[in-house]
Amino acid sequence: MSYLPKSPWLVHYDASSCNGCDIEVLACLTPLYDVERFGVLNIGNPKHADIFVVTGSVNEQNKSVIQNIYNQMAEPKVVVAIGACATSGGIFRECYNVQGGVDKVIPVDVYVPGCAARPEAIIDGVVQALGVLEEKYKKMGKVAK
Amino acid sequence: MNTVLFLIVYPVIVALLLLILPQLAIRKFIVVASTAILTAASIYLTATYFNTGAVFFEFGTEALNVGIFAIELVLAATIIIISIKHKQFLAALLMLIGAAMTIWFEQTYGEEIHVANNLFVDNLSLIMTLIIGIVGSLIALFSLGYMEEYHHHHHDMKNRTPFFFFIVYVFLGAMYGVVFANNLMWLLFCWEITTFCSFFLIGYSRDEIATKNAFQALKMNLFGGLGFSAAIILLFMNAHTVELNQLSGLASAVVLLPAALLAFAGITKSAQMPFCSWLLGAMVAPTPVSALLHSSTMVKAGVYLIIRLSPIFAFVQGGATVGLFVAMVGAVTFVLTSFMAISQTDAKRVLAYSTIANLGLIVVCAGIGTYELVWAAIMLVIFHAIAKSLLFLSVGTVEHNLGDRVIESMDGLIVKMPKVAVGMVIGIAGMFLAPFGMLISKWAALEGLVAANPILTVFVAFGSAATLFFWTKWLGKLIMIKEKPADFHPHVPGSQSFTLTCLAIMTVGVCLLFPLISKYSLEPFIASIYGHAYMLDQSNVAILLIMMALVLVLPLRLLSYENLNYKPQYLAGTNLSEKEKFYGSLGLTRDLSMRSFYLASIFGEDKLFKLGVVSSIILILIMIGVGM
Amino acid sequence: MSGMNSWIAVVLYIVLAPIIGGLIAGVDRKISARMQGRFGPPLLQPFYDVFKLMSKENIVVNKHQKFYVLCFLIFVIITGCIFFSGGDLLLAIFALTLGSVFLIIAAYSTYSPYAYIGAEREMLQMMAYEPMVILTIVGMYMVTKSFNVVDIFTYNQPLIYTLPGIFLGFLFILTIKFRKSPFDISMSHHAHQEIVRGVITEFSGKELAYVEIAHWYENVFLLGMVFLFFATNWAIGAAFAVVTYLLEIFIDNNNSRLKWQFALGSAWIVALILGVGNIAVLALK
Amino acid sequence: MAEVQTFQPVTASEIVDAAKNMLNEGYRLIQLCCTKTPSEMDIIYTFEKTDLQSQNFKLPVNIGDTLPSISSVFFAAFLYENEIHDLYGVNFTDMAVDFKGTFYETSVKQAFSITVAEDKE
Amino acid sequence: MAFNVIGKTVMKSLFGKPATAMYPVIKNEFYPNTRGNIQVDMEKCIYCGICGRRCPAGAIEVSKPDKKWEIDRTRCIVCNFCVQVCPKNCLSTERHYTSPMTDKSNRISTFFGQTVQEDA
Amino acid sequence: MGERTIIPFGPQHPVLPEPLHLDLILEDEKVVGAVPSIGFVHRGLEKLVEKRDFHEMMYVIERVCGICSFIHGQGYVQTIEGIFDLEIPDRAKFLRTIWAELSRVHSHLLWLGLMADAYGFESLFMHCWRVREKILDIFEETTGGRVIFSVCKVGGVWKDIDNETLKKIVEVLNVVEQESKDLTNVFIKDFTVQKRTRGVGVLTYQEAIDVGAVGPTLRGSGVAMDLRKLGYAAYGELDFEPIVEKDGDCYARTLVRAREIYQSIDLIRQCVSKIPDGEIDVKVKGFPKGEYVSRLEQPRGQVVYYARANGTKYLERFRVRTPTFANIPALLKMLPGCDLADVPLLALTIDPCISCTER
Ligand code: NFV
Ligand code: SF4
Ligand code: SF4
Ligand code: SF4
Repeated sequence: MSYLPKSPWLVHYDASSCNGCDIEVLACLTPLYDVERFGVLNIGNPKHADIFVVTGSVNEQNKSVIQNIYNQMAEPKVVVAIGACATSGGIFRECYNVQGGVDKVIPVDVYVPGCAARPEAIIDGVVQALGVLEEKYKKMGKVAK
Repeated sequence: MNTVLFLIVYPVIVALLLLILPQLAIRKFIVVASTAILTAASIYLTATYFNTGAVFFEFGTEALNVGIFAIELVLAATIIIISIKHKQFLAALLMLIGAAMTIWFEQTYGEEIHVANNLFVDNLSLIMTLIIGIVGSLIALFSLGYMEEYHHHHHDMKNRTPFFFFIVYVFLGAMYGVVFANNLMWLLFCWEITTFCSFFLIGYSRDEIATKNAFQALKMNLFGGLGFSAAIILLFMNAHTVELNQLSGLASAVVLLPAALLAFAGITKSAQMPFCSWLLGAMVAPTPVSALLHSSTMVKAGVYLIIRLSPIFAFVQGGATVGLFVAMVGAVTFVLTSFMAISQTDAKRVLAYSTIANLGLIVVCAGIGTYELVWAAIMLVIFHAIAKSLLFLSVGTVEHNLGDRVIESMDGLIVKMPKVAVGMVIGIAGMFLAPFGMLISKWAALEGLVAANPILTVFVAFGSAATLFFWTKWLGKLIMIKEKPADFHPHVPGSQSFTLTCLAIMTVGVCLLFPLISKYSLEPFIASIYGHAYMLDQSNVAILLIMMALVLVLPLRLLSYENLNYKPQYLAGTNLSEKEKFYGSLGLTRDLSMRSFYLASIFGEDKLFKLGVVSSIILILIMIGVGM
Repeated sequence: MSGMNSWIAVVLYIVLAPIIGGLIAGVDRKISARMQGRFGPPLLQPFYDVFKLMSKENIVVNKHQKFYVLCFLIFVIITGCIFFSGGDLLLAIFALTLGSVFLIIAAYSTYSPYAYIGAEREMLQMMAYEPMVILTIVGMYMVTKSFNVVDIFTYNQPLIYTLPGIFLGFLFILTIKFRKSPFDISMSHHAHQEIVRGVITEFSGKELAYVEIAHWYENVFLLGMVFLFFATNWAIGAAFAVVTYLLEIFIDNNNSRLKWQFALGSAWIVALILGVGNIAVLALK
Repeated sequence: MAEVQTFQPVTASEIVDAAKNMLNEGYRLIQLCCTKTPSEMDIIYTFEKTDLQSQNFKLPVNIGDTLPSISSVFFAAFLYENEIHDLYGVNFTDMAVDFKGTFYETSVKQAFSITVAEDKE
Repeated sequence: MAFNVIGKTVMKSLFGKPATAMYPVIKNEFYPNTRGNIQVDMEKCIYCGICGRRCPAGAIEVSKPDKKWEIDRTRCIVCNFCVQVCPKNCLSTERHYTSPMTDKSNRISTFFGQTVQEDA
Repeated sequence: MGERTIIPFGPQHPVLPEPLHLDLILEDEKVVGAVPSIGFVHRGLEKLVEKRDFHEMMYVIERVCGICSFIHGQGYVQTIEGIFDLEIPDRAKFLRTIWAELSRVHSHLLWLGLMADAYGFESLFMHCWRVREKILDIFEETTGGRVIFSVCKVGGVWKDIDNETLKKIVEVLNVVEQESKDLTNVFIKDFTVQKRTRGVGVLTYQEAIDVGAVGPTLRGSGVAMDLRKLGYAAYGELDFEPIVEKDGDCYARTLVRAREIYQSIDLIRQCVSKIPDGEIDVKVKGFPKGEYVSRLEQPRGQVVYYARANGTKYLERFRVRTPTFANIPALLKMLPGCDLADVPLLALTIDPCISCTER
């Protein structure tokens, strides 16, 4: 057992979200949903974070930003794509400047559908991410050995 | 005795030799040899006298006195002529008054003056000897390579290197004279020579600013010299003595005013407020000059004198009040110059301010003059001399390689010039961090001050806080790890790197050895004056040594890191694949760039300087007033 | 304290301080959460965090930063050791300063703009609280005639009687040292700050854990300082240390973060009025 | 409810003066809106007074045209102008801040300059 | 100017019950209006394809020949437009959101009319 | 070498949830230059009009932004109705007004929270968002969505709110009003908050007008401009005055927003008491043809819609000029000369919504 699932720290990036999913992510931190109960902190810095929460779809300009943030995170790390935009491009899929879901540029581990994704769904998504995190940690241990 | 004379005379001979033999190879040989000789002689002297207590030498003849008098007049005339040539009439006037006082004094009382002991050695002199002998001659050695490069960088300037070395060695001789003289008139003579040397060296480049600053230094130091002369005259008129060792035995009514005047002279020489501007101006001189005169030796003559006075402040009735005001001048200087150092971008100016601040702290200690504080003061002198000259010389070296000496240009120096940077880091750490020397002395100073005068600790507390700030930010600049520019090839001549290495080792070594220094040198010295000595708490010493050992050993850890995954800095997601660049607005590729805080709105020079000048002038007036 | 006792104290400190410090941090987070109307994390959350950080991959900007952070931790521990073994208080503070300087240059060495500003601000904060810390010790000396913690500890009267001003001043700067609002300028526990995480922006994994542990040690040391003011009675001393910390939590949740100008200015003014005032009163006596 | 809306035509040479006029009359700039249909393309300048009265100008343009910027009159105009430059390919001279085509870095350059209807043709 | 203005609120919260809903320990109640997962009643569907054509997100695909009604849950923006336009009222919205998934292939829910074997 | 400190501020930055990028050029902590760049959220949704018919487009436009989503929907349908010259039933107008004002309350509470967070007042942030959840509950209960409602349609609204629920809303709002009072008091009276907001980012009356600021940013500088005074939806029948503060600093803008919360609550109460019974929509026949500019008051200020239709089911062009877009010049005016610590504050003081801005 590692302590990863007990203390998942998030870094949140608003790709080209409409803010709908964004504020729901923030809402998770606030009293009604309070994800700090699970040790979740919105740490805001990829170097400290275990879970990369992306809302919104990928466009020309934020593509590199998403990659940069992802690259700066320490293993083990998971990516949670939140909302229709981040999972598939959603309603903006056909816009000229939208390249699609986040999995176009980085590997995504958990998809949270919805528009906007509800806080409950986000919490579920994070909980699923914890499982993935634990698995990745085990794999990492094997590689090290 | 012979060694003492040798130490005074030898440098002067070397100086003359260097002046008449301008060939580079010969100079090199002479300087290298002299470094060895002076170092050896200083050590030998120390070894001879370090546990004999104070030893006095009668030495001296009438002819010598006449000779000194003659030289004084010639020098005075020279200075007056130079001053008038540069339309610096105030300087000429001050020199004239000084000369007039000397002549008048010689004429009126010349016959009556009988000096039992002209020279002496005690542990304080010995410590100064070592500083002059080792640090001083190392700096001379450093100058060898430096001056060559200096003229390489300033080719439009006339190369007067022989003259430079001449002055430097004359200065060393004079400095020995200052610390060995028991006859105050001799002391004054050497004192004035150091002033002149400083004048010539500041003005070395002969450009406008240099000349102006040289005269400023001259004026202020001459002004202090007037105080010195006046003190001697008063002393003789009232007490019929001009001997340093007699002072603390004199009656309070007789000695207080001369003591105040001497302290005043010390204050000018050690560039305390309101006279600190001359030392700042002196930074135009080539860097070894700053290291030699303006941090490790000449300015130390000022505090040396005040330390010599501290028994008077401690024992003579009413002396404590005079001492308190001396200390207050030091305290004000310490706080304000520490503050002002924060707002400086020029490395040498930071060093200058820090020097003034440290001298201020020494003045505080000497001014109160209890045995603990004298211990602290002398320790400060030692540590400061070494660490500061290391810093000055490193800055000089860096300046020649980077093209300027702005602190901001030094970021990443540890990557660009690792050795020099490590030296600088040691020097900086030596200036303000536990377990290094300055901090040990500051600690003793604090402990002494709390016992003697708690209000003064307030100054130390605030000043130290500022010190912490400006040193740390510089330190931070040096140790930044950044990409090394491909086209950067530093060049450090052998003489320079040798000096830097020696000084760095000494900075650390002195910290390791300080319990011994204290035990065998300072404690007996202080005990001889105060009857009991300052003893270090052994467990604290142990802790300090443990910390020191850790600081020395921990860096080995650096060698053992493996399996690290290198990731670039966090740049809010705008990183580019190139290191230390990011994709900025308007489609620009921007380099990382960082500038330290200078907080000019709070710690700017203009306001604080005025404040310091006004308050210190008031304090000095009171000090002299109390003496009367 | 005799030699043996002080060794025991050192060992106890090294072992217990992180546990106590971690628990304090846990309680802190829990209470803060409740004050914010939230349920809050488990009590042991800080330990989970640290253990987790320990198991993360090692990423660094350069290897020097790891070394500096290690030094930071070591010297903070040494500080506590000096203190709890009854040693010289000034020396303890100097060791702490050295530790803090290591943290700062660790931040500097990364050459990262955010860590950089954090480091500069950290230095500003040090400059802000240093005078008051020294004045506190000066005050203690004036009363007890000793810099040694043992002597201060065994002094026959609680220091608070003679040093009320200094105690208040110390409380004030304690807010800076605990990195609580309104003075959590250089790094704060919650990340929503203009300089990201300030000093610690570039640390991750183990180093971050070290920094955290160092803070636990440091907090225990600081509470030890508070304890000294009431030292004649263990219970009262401990109680006051607890109350002090609760007060800090309360202040943290009641104020917004102020700027460095205010931190520096107010801390110095407090030091001048409360600290110097108290010392002046003592000196006149 | 619908207020009567007029779109007063202007030309490229008049627009700066028209903007100055508006400024003198106490109007401020509300928006620049470029519209491209298969048949025509124009920019609408909307001004408004603090009493909520508004006024529209319509300026016919073509892709690749160069217009004078009105950001010297209304500072805020530079945002709209940069936007129009990036999305429609209309150039502006002397913008207060010129992003040089990096205002929106889109994968399809000047996306609005082609309309679906044209695409199909 | 005053200090600790929020003090009262803070203390009240400290000693009161937290506002936290404790999801997922306690399941949340949704409102009757809550929009969520789109469900289809295949009995009624006539595969007219209106829902698919009008879905702003293009999440629905209807195939008359296969008697297939398919929705991509990651595309659906839960707008309810399909429910509102379906002529047969065979679409409805659940009062529960679509659950997160780790495997993207789960995103598509396919429904078949009776005539086709339900073995996919 | 470090002549100046250059900081890439954003797009991913913990203090600004939204991807705005600024190159900040600092001396000490003073900002001496700030160059913005946007485009991280640009999707180009306006161009979707060519692929979505004018009914479906409503759902796209709602997703211009998840905070001011409702008013975007409302603005869109109002513009189309403007082209049609269509009069909608009064009840629909009132319902739209109620939702719009609720949106304003939620948006302002959200903003107050973020503002508190920007100066490190975590507990205040939490409490603001705690209160805000109550409004979201109303949304979910009446529309089915917490942030995106999808209730507007050309010609009216999709869902009615029965009178029972309306009463309940008023009751909830009473509680919200009470709790907000405690919180806005902090913004108004607290020493540390004032220390951070007073005199920071001053925008004078004339400057505010010149740079084209809108909404609370404008009203905080003493300009009484509120688009609701145009009387669209049901505003013509309601009694209110624009809220104005003189100082033009962050504090004044905070005050404007705090007071607008109560104004909105009051407007909703008026609506509930005045709302007529009746239909909630009218049938829309045919396709729009013509062009129309409509202006509405969003929580962040004036929003301008422009639509052009050519008589087919697809519009030719639809454009939104959002309040944040108009406020960016104001931000650029305020930034130079402030401290780094003020940057998030100033960025937030215009209540930036980048997704609105870039669409
Ligand atoms: N800017 C903006 Fe909006 C608002 N209010 C609007 O049109 O939030 Ni996202
Ligand atoms: S999924 Fe919907 S709510 Fe979320 S960001 Fe995309 S459009 Fe906005
Ligand atoms: S609109 Fe209704 S009936 Fe038509 S295909 Fe869709 S679900 Fe079936
Ligand atoms: S709810 Fe909206 S997006 Fe989802 S399937 Fe129905 S119409 Fe499409």
